[in-house]
Amino acid sequence: MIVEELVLPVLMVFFMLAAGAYTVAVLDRVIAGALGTPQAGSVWIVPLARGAWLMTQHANATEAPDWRAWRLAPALYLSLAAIGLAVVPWSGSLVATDLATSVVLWGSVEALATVVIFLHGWSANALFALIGGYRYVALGLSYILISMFVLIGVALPAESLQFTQVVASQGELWNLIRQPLGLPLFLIVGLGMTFWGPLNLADSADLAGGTAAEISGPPRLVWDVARAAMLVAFSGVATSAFLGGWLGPWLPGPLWVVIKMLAVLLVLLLLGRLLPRLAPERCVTLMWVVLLPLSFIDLVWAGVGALL
Amino acid sequence: MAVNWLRNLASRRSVPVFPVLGVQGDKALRHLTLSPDIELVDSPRHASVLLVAGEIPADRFEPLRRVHDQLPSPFTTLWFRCEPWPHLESVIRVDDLDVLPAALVTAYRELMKGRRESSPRILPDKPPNPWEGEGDFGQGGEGMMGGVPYGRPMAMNMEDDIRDGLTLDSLTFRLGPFFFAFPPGMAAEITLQGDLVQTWKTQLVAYPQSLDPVFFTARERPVPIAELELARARHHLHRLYRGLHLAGLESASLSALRLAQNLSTTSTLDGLHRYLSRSGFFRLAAIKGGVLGPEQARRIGGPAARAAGLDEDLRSDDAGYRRLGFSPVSQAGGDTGARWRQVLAEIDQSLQLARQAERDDMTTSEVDRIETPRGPWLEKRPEDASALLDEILPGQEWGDALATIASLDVAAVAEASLDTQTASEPRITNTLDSEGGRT
Amino acid sequence: MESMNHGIGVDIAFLLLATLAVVTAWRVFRTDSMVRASFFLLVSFIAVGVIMILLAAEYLGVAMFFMMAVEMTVMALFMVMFMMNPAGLNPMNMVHQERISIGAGVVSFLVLSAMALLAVFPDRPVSAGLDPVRSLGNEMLGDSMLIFESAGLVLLTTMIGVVVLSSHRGRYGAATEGSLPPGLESGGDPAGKPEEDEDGEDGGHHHHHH
Amino acid sequence: MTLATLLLLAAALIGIGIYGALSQQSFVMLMMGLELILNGVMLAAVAFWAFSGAGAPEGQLLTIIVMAVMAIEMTMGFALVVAVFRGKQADTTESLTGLKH
Repeated sequence: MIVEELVLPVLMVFFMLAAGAYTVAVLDRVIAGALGTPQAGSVWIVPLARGAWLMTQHANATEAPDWRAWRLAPALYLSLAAIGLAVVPWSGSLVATDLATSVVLWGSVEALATVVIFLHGWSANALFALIGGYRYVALGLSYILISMFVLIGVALPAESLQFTQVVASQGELWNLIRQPLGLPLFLIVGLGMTFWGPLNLADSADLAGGTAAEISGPPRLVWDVARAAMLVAFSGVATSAFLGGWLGPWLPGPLWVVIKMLAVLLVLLLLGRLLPRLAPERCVTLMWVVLLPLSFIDLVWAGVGALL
Repeated sequence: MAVNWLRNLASRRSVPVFPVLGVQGDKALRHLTLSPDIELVDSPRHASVLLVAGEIPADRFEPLRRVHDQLPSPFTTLWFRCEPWPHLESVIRVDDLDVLPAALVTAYRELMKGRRESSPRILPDKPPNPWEGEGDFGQGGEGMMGGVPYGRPMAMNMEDDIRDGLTLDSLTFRLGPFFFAFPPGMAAEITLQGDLVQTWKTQLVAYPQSLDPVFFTARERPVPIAELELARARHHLHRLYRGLHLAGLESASLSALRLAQNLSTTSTLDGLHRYLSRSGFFRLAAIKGGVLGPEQARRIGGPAARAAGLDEDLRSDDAGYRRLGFSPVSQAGGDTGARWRQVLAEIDQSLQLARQAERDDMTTSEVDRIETPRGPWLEKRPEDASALLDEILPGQEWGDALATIASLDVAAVAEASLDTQTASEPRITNTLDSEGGRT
Repeated sequence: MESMNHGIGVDIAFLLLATLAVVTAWRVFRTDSMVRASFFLLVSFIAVGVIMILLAAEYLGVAMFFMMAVEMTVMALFMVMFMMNPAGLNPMNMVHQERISIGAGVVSFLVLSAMALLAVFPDRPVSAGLDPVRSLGNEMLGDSMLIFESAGLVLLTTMIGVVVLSSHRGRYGAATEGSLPPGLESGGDPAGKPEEDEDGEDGGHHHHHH
Repeated sequence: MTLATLLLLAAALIGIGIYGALSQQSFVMLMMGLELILNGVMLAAVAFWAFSGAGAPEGQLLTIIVMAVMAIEMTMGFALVVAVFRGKQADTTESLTGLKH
């Protein structure tokens, strides 16, 4: 019993953390190579080599950092990603945590991510890291709100806050079609929360790496893995919420989940490489003035759909 | 054993290099960017090799020492066209640009495989000032605030806020002269509130930049317009490469650089231009702000001035250009976005002029009035304009401020082109043997 | 006796979480940095949230996580804005009437725990068949809809009020303008304006921290 | 995990909260004390709901309302701090001697 309830889910989540982060690294390199970044070495080896490099490197110090928080923050972000991966259902019965409120749990992962990212930037006691942390806080709130409205939208037809129920409710029609605004909004939130590509404002180039500007060695490895794993968790949640999760003909359910997650990841990583980084001020405006009202419309749409 | 295996694996990644640019070091930077074995990083914490490229003036030794000690061990240094400090043991000096990537790769692999010692720290590992045991709690000052813990003043709300009147803590710091988003050699003292720039004082001006030798030849005798215009387009493309890198458009910045390296009269800008407008660079990225007034625009001159609506260009006075039907292009806005549009338009125009001039074999006619890509050169070479930054950056957000700096070519023009090599930069060969090139 | 059928694992988890909640709550007032203080408080809240999940109040526990995560982030931000010393480099101990406060804290703890131990509460645990989330939802949008909606309305009012209070400019000009009486002579100093600069203790903004 | 132990924990949190709310000079720290008190209250409410209330939905509702109260308390608190700070550059209770500007 303890094996089934505790060991198996934990193993499953660990496997997904490792495999997911590796997949993201490989896919991103493939896309970068296709877009013209010069590359040496095989795409399969280089992410591992990079990991090995960080393992052999010393974790550096800054002047008077908050050691505890600085070392904990990457690990905390990784565990948030793990929680996110744990709520993704692979089939009707294969899910690491089938909490009755798993949709809300995911919402709190998003909220806690804000805390962790701020902590990571603040605790380094360094300039760029601090600015990166501040920036994320200013934006994180809008991401959380948009994501919350969008997710309430998918919970309505399911009449449940459980991801397995949300998937089951898409038997006839995927939420992708039922609520056309939902997935695009959710993907934008995903880029924002993992600060990836155009929404990479916390660890951005103009801050020489932002909250990660001062870290090296194993903490940096954990931080990078955590960001990639969070992106995977996002694609998993998006798959369950909008793309019908394990539902699909011919193939077994878990395989469908993998295919759909890869498709979402590909879209996210392509967007990340193709778009310029948004100016923070314009990003705030975009979030509050355009996307938040759109998420209201999405919610009303979902509500009307659920009543009819 | 396990460690050996790990280090072997680690040696197979591209070499993470933090470049410290000395005088005329930017050429090495561009050469390395297109080299597949090298990954240039923006923060010294992310590097394993410190590359000192070009001669470092003595007043920038102290910051260099600090950057040197910021690299996480194990790390090594490599000096390119610069005399290494004598107290650093076993340092490598390289002078040939072509063997530089291979030398970096060798240094990194030796470091990873343990055949090379990690560089020693130069500075003592202690706070710049001792902890003063004054005050009620030993904090070095009066009350909870006050004092200068470790030599730094506390963040205090001394200045009036320029955004919304809520005077909260401001943060004053020095940045440069090796910050990647500044022109090489520039350092500034900045006060931020949140990420809004409150004050900006340029403390060290950027190194004078070297122009293509053809501009210096043009001061002595007529030169082919085609050659001059290609050099101009190349200069602008190099700036575009830095600007797009800052904006997070890595692939576009690389294609700008590639275009610059292989520039000929048959090159076109269409692909890049299309990509920039489709990706939303002119709508999404940090390109608002940094508006130059007419007086400021006149002070800096050149493309920045034309982007602010002044259509002054010494090329209109040149008979050769007049025969090609040259008329200056200009923009109205005067902000960062307008400057990038201007740069794109000028590259386009230069390429067209070069094509026509090559066909008709035209040469310049004026020698004492030439328009350099940096600005007009009448009696004096274009001078450093970083005082402008102190005026226009306060009030901007950090991202906008850096984008403004990238779009303004503030560095002066160096006395003569120190470049001893050929006019155009060497083409990149992608077939460098990664194990070769021993130093 | 309470007849919740939980194993020893739950008891151990509860003990650990309870210790965590109390220790971090105590550290809130004993740390040198405001940011640390607000995140200690967050940890205390999260520990209580997990205890709520152990008590089968699944929605409330999880809601606690995200409500408090957002609240404490804002808290930390305000801390950094107003309190300086964000990195905790300087020792921080800004208390007044400490002895009375400790007394009040201890007394209230003793009184409340005496009540907890001595009073007899009915033993009516949650029935196994109850779905707490569904029951809460039905209550909120059923019998207690009025209460729930009023809470929402109050929140909305608060938001509007807060924006008005904290904004730089009100509808009729600068926020601080109207409160100053007109000058005794035209263009002169406002009548009855406190002489701030002479009051060295709490006037200027350079040394208002004690 | 019994009702008594849960209430003891709640009492401890409330006790620490009262100490904080009374002793801290800074507005923001003072609010932290208040939040801690409400934390204890919420825990007690859920404990009663789970052990003595037979799962009556009002028990959970009370907790939700307390959460709303916390949000209101915090936003109002911060708005007042900002307003006071604009007016007087002050962020501790001692520096406010009057209720007017």
